[in-house]
Amino acid sequence: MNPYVPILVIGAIGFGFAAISVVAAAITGPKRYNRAKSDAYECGIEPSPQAAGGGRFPVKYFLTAMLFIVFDIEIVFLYPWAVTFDKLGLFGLVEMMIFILTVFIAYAYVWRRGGLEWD
Amino acid sequence: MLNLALHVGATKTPEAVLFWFLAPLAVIAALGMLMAKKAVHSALLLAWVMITLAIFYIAQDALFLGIVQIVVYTGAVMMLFLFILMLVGVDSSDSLVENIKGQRPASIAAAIGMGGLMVTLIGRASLGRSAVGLVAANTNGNVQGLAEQLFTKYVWAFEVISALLITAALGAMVLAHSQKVRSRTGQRDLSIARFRGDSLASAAGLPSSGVFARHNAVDVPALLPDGSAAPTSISSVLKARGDMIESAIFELQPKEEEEN
Amino acid sequence: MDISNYLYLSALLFTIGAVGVVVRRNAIVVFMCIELMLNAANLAFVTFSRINGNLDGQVASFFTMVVAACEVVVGLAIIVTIYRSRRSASVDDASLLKR
Amino acid sequence: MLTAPVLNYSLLAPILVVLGGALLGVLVEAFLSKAVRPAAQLAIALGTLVLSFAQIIRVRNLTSLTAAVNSVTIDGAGVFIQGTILVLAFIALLLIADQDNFAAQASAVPGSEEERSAIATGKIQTEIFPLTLFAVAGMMLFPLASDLITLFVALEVLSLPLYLMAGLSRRRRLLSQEAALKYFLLGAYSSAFFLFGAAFLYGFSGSLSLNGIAAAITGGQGNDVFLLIGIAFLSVGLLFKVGAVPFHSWTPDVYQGAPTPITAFMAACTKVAAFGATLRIFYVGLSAAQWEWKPIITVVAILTMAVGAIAAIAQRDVKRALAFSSIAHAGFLLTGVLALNKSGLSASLFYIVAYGFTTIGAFGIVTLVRDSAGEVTDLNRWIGLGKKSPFISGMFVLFLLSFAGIPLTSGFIGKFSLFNAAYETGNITVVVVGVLASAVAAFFYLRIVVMLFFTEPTNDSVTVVIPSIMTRFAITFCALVTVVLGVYPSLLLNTTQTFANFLK
Repeated sequence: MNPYVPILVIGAIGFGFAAISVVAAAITGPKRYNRAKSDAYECGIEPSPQAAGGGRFPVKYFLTAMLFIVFDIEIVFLYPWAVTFDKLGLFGLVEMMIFILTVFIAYAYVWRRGGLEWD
Repeated sequence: MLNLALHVGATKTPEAVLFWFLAPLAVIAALGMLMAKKAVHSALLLAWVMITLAIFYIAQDALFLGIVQIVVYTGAVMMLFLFILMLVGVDSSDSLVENIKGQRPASIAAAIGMGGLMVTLIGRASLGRSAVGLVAANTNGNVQGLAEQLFTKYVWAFEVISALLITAALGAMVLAHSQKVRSRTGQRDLSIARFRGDSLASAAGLPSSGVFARHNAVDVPALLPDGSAAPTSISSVLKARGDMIESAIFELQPKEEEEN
Repeated sequence: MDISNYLYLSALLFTIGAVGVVVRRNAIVVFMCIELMLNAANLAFVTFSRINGNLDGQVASFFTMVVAACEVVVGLAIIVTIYRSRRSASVDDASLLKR
Repeated sequence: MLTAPVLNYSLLAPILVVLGGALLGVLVEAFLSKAVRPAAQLAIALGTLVLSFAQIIRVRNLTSLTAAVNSVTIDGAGVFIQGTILVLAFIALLLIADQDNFAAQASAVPGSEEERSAIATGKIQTEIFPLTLFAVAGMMLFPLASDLITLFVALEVLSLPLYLMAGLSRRRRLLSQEAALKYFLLGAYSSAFFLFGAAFLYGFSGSLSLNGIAAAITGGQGNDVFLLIGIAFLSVGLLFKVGAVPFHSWTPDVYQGAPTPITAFMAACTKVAAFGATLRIFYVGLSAAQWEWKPIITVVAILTMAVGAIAAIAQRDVKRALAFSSIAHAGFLLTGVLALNKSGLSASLFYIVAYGFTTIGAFGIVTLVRDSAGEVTDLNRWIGLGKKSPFISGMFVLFLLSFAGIPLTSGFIGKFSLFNAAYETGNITVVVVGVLASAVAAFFYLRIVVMLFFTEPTNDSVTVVIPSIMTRFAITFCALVTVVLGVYPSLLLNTTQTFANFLK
């Protein structure tokens, strides 16, 4: 546990600072509300009550997120490989190259089919 | 926990404090996930359970797994869940699946019985040997130890995982990606359309709002040289939102009669 | 504290997840309950890895996380498809798989 | 420096070829034009399976525990099951290639303009071929895997493509998508059980390999409670996959909703692979602890046979009826797991071959019976079909007779040798229930025969379409296998005898 004590302390300080700021602002600051202040900030345009599409995300966000996960997993494998690269030597390199090339095929497919285009 | 026959080695006090602080919270959060009406609340509570487990992993000498838990599970998987909830509508609690009817109470009873049985059984278990601990296995570092196993003993499973990744990408594309029937209109297409169109009036581009207008607001149309308003100068977004004011009221009145 | 407490926790979380799958009707919540079960299994793997003193359990847990992530991609893709189909009120298949 | 792990590529070649073919398929999807894709994909998929089968022939007599470090065991039974899966997949692929059964564009919302234009422009979702190959690779790895991690990974590799493909039907798409959802949720549920069991088996033995677990059981130094929990949960996961009775509820819905060629593929190949793995886990890993699991598996086997046979009678839908029949067959196959000896294993191997071909043939015929809206699966509308197209109906009857276990069909020999093996080991109760269940099932199948041939047809909109050459070949081949194995069972029985051994 010892090495994590500083992390815990940092976490506690961060949390404490955030809490104190919020509380202090609430106590000391002036409170004069009007309609404009409680509106959402939208660069001067009056905010519309609901975003386009009934407040729902279009599917393309989701597609991007899904593809992100696929390559996120690849990264997760790369990290332990990189850490032990010296010990693994050539066979480790070959294994990882095969793995990356295989996943790259998935990337090629996604790219060619326009999965990475936004609209 | 009445009968703790499984003496597999006691842990140090800090870990006990950590456990007894976080474990009840994890169980409460899991129960909350089960009970919560709104799916979003369930998702957030599940994220909390996962973070708790990540802390437990780190406390149990599985540093790398703790990090992966946060990066993959809390960071990516739960984010995806939240995206889906945004897609379906945050306030949705509608039923998407029909479970088998009538089995519900029986299944709950069976599941609780199973859980109770398991807890009792674990309580009665005696390992017959003390816990080894991971100090020896982690001498070169947890990530290194894990990597050595991963890339030697389990290398075949590791390579096969790539098939899984491709399947996932294929699945996402097949089910969620609509291929365009028509290709996107590019700059070239647009300029061809401008010059080959019916009139050359807009060949130099549409007028922008506020030019020769009576206000410089974005929702006020530009005035053309003859004094008539140009509705095309207003952004189509405003038009779609219904935020456009009737263009005609901004037009200059013709004054020809007075001059003559 | 006894290490077996982690196993109790794992069993409890697994049971909560298993109950949730049966009780809840919303496919997304059901799927989250399954994720909870997988996490419980992972906790058991990590704890046993510590008890047994080898890293095999941690490797298994690692593989589980990775595989579960792929499963999530496929599962949520299916859920999204269903959701999109259902919203477009097509009634020709209204009865569906009810018995 | 670590010593490099040795992968014996020559022994792994059958799986590697299939994986390579799947990757090639994905590349084709990425880089070839729409017009060439269907033909190219079909050629690649079929070629891959043939090539892989050639590799199987090459390695058929080799055995190894260390083909992929310790993750994979190459042995007689494993190679036999792999070969069976390849042949069945080849036949199923011929049905799948009849693309009329699949959604033109799966991402288009049913009933939308986009879907109509996709159908009008003749779009085809050719990703089905690489997905099928990935599933086949997983199926081939699953019965060979000899540690719990590889088992789990293989299970997912075979399941994920199937979840996807179950939702790709061209007609009645909502039903199909719902089937996919149901299959996915229950499949993931069962994987969670499998994993939890695996965790406790690891806790018990300190090892993830089946041999390590077996050694810990015989050594007796482990904790029996962990062993019990481990076996229980692992079995639940496996029984879900094979569709045994308390865990069967997904089977009829998924079989009904999925596109019929995929149902054929799923019903035959998944069951073969799942039983291969189940047999290996119980024969190799858990045989020393048989007193802990035999009573429960016996009950499950009895329940499965009984419920499968009885519930089939009440069905009004051909695909659901065939699903329940496949549940009953899972029960029969569990008696092979219970036997725990060489003759039990040999009989199981024979049975999965017989069952696999019969199933694909039966579902293949279901794809042919149609009206203007697509396949007709309502049994009442099949009445009198025998008068309209006696040949196809005759084939269907042949498959049904084989399901029922009537002599001169492969099903009879399969059941006979399985019950024989179970009887030898003293599982009399199971045998009695099995025979009774077969009798009940036979009644149901005979009812269909009467409906087909001895009842006047009532409506004329149902027709049997002229099958394409591929479908025709697939069905004929299945019928031939069913008859030949029924008449000359020794052709295969000798082979299964030779191959019926697990390397420990």
